[in-house]
Amino acid sequence: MTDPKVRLQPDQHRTRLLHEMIRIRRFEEKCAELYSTGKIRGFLHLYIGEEAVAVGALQALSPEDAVVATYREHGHALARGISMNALMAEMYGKHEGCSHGRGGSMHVFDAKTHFYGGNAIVGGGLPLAVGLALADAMQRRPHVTACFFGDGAVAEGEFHESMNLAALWKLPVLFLCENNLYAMGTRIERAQAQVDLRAKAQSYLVAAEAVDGMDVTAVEAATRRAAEGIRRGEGPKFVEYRTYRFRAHSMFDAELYRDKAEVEAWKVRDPITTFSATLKSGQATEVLVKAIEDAVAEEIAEAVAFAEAGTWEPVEHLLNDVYTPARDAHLNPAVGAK
Amino acid sequence: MTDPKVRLQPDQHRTRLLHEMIRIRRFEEKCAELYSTGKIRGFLHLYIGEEAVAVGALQALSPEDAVVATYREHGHALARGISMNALMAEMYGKHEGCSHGRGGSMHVFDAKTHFYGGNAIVGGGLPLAVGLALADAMQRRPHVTACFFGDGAVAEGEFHESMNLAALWKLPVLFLCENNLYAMGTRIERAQAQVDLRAKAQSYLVAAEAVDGMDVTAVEAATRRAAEGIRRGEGPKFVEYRTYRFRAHSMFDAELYRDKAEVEAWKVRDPITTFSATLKSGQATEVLVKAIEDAVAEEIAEAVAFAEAGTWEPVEHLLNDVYTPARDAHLNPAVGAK
Amino acid sequence: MITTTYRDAIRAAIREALTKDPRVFLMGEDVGRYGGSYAVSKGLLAEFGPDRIRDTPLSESTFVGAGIGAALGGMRPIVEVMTVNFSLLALDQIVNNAATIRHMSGGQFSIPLVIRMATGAGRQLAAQHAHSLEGWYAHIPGIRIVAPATVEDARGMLWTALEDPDPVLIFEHQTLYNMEGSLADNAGAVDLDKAAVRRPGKDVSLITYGGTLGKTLQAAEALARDGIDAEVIDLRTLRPLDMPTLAASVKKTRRVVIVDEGWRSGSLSAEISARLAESHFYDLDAPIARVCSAEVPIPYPKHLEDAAVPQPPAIIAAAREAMGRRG
Amino acid sequence: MITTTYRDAIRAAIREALTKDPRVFLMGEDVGRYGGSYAVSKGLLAEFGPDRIRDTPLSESTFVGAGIGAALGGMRPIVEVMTVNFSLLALDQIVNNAATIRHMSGGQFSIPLVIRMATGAGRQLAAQHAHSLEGWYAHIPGIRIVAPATVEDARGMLWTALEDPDPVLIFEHQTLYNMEGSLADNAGAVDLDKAAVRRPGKDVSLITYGGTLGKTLQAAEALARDGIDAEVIDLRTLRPLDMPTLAASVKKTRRVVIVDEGWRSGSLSAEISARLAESHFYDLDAPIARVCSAEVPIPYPKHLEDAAVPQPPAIIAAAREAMGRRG
Ligand SMILES: Cc1ncc(C[n+]2csc(CCOP(=O)(O)OP(=O)(O)O)c2C)c(N)n1
Ligand SMILES: Cc1ncc(C[n+]2csc(CCOP(=O)(O)OP(=O)(O)O)c2C)c(N)n1
Ligand SMILES: [Mg+2]
Ligand SMILES: [Mg+2]
Repeated sequence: MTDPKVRLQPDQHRTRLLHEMIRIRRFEEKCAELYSTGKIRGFLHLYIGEEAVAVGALQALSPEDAVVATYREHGHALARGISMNALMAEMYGKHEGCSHGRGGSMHVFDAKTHFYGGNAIVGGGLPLAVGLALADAMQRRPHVTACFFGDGAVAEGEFHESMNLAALWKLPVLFLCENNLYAMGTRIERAQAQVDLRAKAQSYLVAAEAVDGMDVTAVEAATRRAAEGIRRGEGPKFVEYRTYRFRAHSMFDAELYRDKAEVEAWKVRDPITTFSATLKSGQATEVLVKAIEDAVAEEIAEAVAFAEAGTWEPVEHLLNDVYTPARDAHLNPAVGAK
Repeated sequence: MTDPKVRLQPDQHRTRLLHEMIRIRRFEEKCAELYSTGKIRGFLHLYIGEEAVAVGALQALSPEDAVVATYREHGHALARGISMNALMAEMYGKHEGCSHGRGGSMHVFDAKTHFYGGNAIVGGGLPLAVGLALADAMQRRPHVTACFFGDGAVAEGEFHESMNLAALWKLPVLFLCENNLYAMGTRIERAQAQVDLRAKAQSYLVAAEAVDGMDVTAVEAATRRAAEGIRRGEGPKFVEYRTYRFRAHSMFDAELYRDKAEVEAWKVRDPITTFSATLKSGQATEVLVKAIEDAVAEEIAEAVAFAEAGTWEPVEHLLNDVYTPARDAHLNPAVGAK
Repeated sequence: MITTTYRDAIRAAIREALTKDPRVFLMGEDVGRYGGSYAVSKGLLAEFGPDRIRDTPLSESTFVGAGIGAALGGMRPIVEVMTVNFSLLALDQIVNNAATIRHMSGGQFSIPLVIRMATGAGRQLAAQHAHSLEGWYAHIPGIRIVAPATVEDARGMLWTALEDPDPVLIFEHQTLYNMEGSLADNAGAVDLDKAAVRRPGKDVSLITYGGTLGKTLQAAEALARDGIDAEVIDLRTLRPLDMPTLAASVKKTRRVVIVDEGWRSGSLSAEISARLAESHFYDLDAPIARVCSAEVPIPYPKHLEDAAVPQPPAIIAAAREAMGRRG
Repeated sequence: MITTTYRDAIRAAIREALTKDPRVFLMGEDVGRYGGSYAVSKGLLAEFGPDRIRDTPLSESTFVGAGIGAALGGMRPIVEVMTVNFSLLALDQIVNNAATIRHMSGGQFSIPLVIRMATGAGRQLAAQHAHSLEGWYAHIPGIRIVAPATVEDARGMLWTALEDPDPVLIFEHQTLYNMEGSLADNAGAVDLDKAAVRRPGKDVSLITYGGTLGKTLQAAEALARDGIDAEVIDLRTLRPLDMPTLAASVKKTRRVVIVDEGWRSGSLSAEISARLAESHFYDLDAPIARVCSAEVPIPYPKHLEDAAVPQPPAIIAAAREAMGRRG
């Protein structure tokens, strides 16, 4: 779902995947830079290293499908097609942001792309996804709700309750677990008695598959299989992506809990470099990557300019958007109105 | 753990089991009667039909072990050795009750027998049991914490979190699931995507066994196996008792959700009649049962008299037991004191 | 006019909503086959089927969160949390999602969700089954809190709540379900914005809601026999509070007693007292008095439960004291 | 005297407790290898080992409940819930078990449990990470609520909390961790019963706690330059409230402004206002004023977050108004 104007060789799906991953990578590198200059504040959770998951997985969705994400959702937002301008403006807290600046990095929302947030309560999005899928099922809509969550979220009671309810009611929920081995500083072995997360999904009779989360094509294939099964009416599916976070958990993390060596070992499997290596050979790839990098650099520069030019919501508006004013009645036509 | 004075043929374990089950059955029948006359109020959840579970399971515990129960805990309380007098007085709300009347039917507590309640929040006792077991483990005490809960509780997030934490930390928790097929009016098929509850326990790598909950000797054997495994340091165990509630969920339940035929079919497997049938033959059994019934009738009559003679806590004491007064400092010797 | 009960009035309201709007459905523990733990939804499963009358597993956090998601997805869910005591398990979903998503999304998404729950003490259900937390919930921005105290409001509040684009929590006091009252044959939706003067009076304002309205009206009758003409106000909606109606009463009576079944410290009565003292400091002839629950988990025995929650004698005494009557 | 930070003072208190009493242990998310999300427990894992510094899975309800169980089993757990925002997931365990078991058991069991959590806004963490619910928790009988606002209290409150036989919740405002202050070399346990007069004054009482103490003291200095001598009181313990100290101040100043970072409606400020108006109606020369957070989920942008929570100018304005100063 690349912004058309920067899309290269639209006919080439693999090129698009590479382009998407590079967009996310460079966008977040810019965010980290902007964080150090104070343009972006609050919590900033980078997705760097995990780009293949959002990019590959979201290929399986149609525009009408819903997405529920986490506080580490820049990658999901961009891959889903939220404009980089709107996302960057949100990072700044400007009124032109996709959440009009109220949410910031952890609360990216976008009605157009059915992107239901950015949730900063670990596991908090799982019940929402079950409900969105229930609404689709009750209205006989053929959509799927994709719910991203991490390995850490699997320990929360909401995971158990949501898997069971979705399975019990055969709801079209695509449970997408980003297993990057750590929940902040807690490695999965110290959080889960059973570290094979598929076994948990199967205990609700939910079909589960694990896939290399550093391989964008493998991610896409596995997620498409799961989504198609759901569209065939087979009920919820669980996909585990084995991936890794290259950066600190947030900008406050000293990373006392893992060795550099482990990080370096995973960096060798960088989803972008490994994938581009499979594309063409030598020169040609370099040319292609260069073209993508240039386009992305331009898009980012534009997004920063857009965010910089954005406006601060007047303080007088502080109490807006706590309750729905009459002017937004269209959001909820009077009950009974069809 | 029968009150000594009413114990018959103490050498005969099987007789004791029968006696315990009959005590519970008759005690609750009396409670139902007292409920209709208004002596007992609030919620009253009868265990009738499930007696073999509490009686058989608690044989596996030593006096120092801990018990965490549910709001359907009269059976657990009596089988654990809480005196019928104190229990009946609690049903009345008298100050002589085991919880001094503050708790009533759903909140039976008893420090002497390490009985940590009677919890009226479904699943609410599971985390407590994990903590009690953690305290034993950290203090290198060889005890087991037995935690009773129903099939309905398995759907709560607390089940998931507690199973995982107990398994992760290899804590001595005996998870005892009383699967009576219903959570109020909701049959297990309408609450659980996976109705074989052992599969859930196994998804945390917790060893699980299911046993006929209407057969007191099978219950005892399975529970002893589990408890011994825990004492050998194998970590938590899960035992599922397949049983059935003969009476309504509570005194307010019209039982619209199940047919009489199903109830009658289960009554054929009444844990008391089926077990007494295995004891001796014909006459001899009749004599034995008659003797037990007489002893129990006497014990119940005494318990009712005790409760009737009990006193109401003065209204001036209303605010007692919200915070720990100095007089109870011994409950919590100043930190550091050994 | 027809005579009906609080329970039947709520059922009639649910039935009407299900009939009028295909987006409405009822979800919760035992709302279907069991008929609702207070028999409110009895018969609805047979009438509307399992797609719209949904029995859920014991998973409060998730079925409440699923209600939020279903509302986002265009449905109009009525989620029944059996009692307020169990709603604590769903509090994260209510506070961090239902009350907050509209704001975090910059107004892109509203949550037209209705959550019903039984509340209160009075049936000897003891400490874990007798909370009165509706006033506590009223602290949360982004949600509306209502408490029907009459058969008419039991019948009429649900529809209005469903028309509200934002989450509405309806607290039904468990001692009221059997209460009888009469309804106009065409009784329907009622407003949720105004408090109601249930008994006009000129000497002292007795402000209450929900389960304590009846006791407060009894107290007012007793006071009348004693020559004290009490005005009784039923808040109806606990968030937002209808301050104009309260202000008008205070200006008239210059004396206030607030009756609230919540534990005294931090109860809604404190907020009302603080606001009236801020806005009408110079109109008050006596300190604002509060009659609340004692600060103790509710005990099981009847005499202690009765002593723990507001009763007419305490209301009468507080009103007499506000009037400067002694003894 | 030594100079230290609020964060280091808390760590010193935890270390002392672990050293003095073998029954004490620390449990929570990332308290071990990560060093605590606010670096409070940094180094403790290496010093005390994984048996006493326990990293838990993300399971708030269960590790809080396990803390309750461990307390019942004779331990003295310090449970860290990373922030108050996540504590809503554990609220059932706190309200229905920790606060209630002593009562339900007729006094047979006490729960000597300490729960620590970070609270408050001020770091642009947005709506789900900026709640100030400590005053809300103060509604619950059976627990004690404390809020250290100084380095001395950060150092001293923990030990006293551990000696309390009942559950104590300690709320650490997330903007205070880096605050520096000086401590006596032998600094140790402090009482938890009395509020503290942080600045004596005669004209108006500014009552606050936790994260807003600093802003209130700043306001008091500004007021002093304006000829208004404000007394600043730090509640320290939010439940139970030390009414005698507040009463003495009110008798002296006859004017009160309460500063509370909680959302205004139903905040602790309402309870304090209501109580003072009940007991000192005739001593007050002006309406009691409240400076609280706006009733909005906390927005991300700095200018809006600042506007949402109490700031010195609003405190100054409220105090001037209480003094009858205009403009
Ligand atoms: C309920 C809750 N508890 C704790 C936190 C603090 N926290 C934020 S992210 C995080 C780790 C989550 O790990 P995981 O689910 O694996 O996602 P990842 O960060 O690895 O993408 C924690 C503990 C939170 N936000 N919500
Ligand atoms: C958290 C919570 N939700 C709902 C209830 C109401 N309730 C009481 S018992 C019960 C059914 C529990 O079923 P199960 O766990 O199978 O135990 P059983 O009653 O069959 O022994 C329900 C829904 C409750 N007490 N607690
Ligand atoms: Mg992770
Ligand atoms: Mg059951």
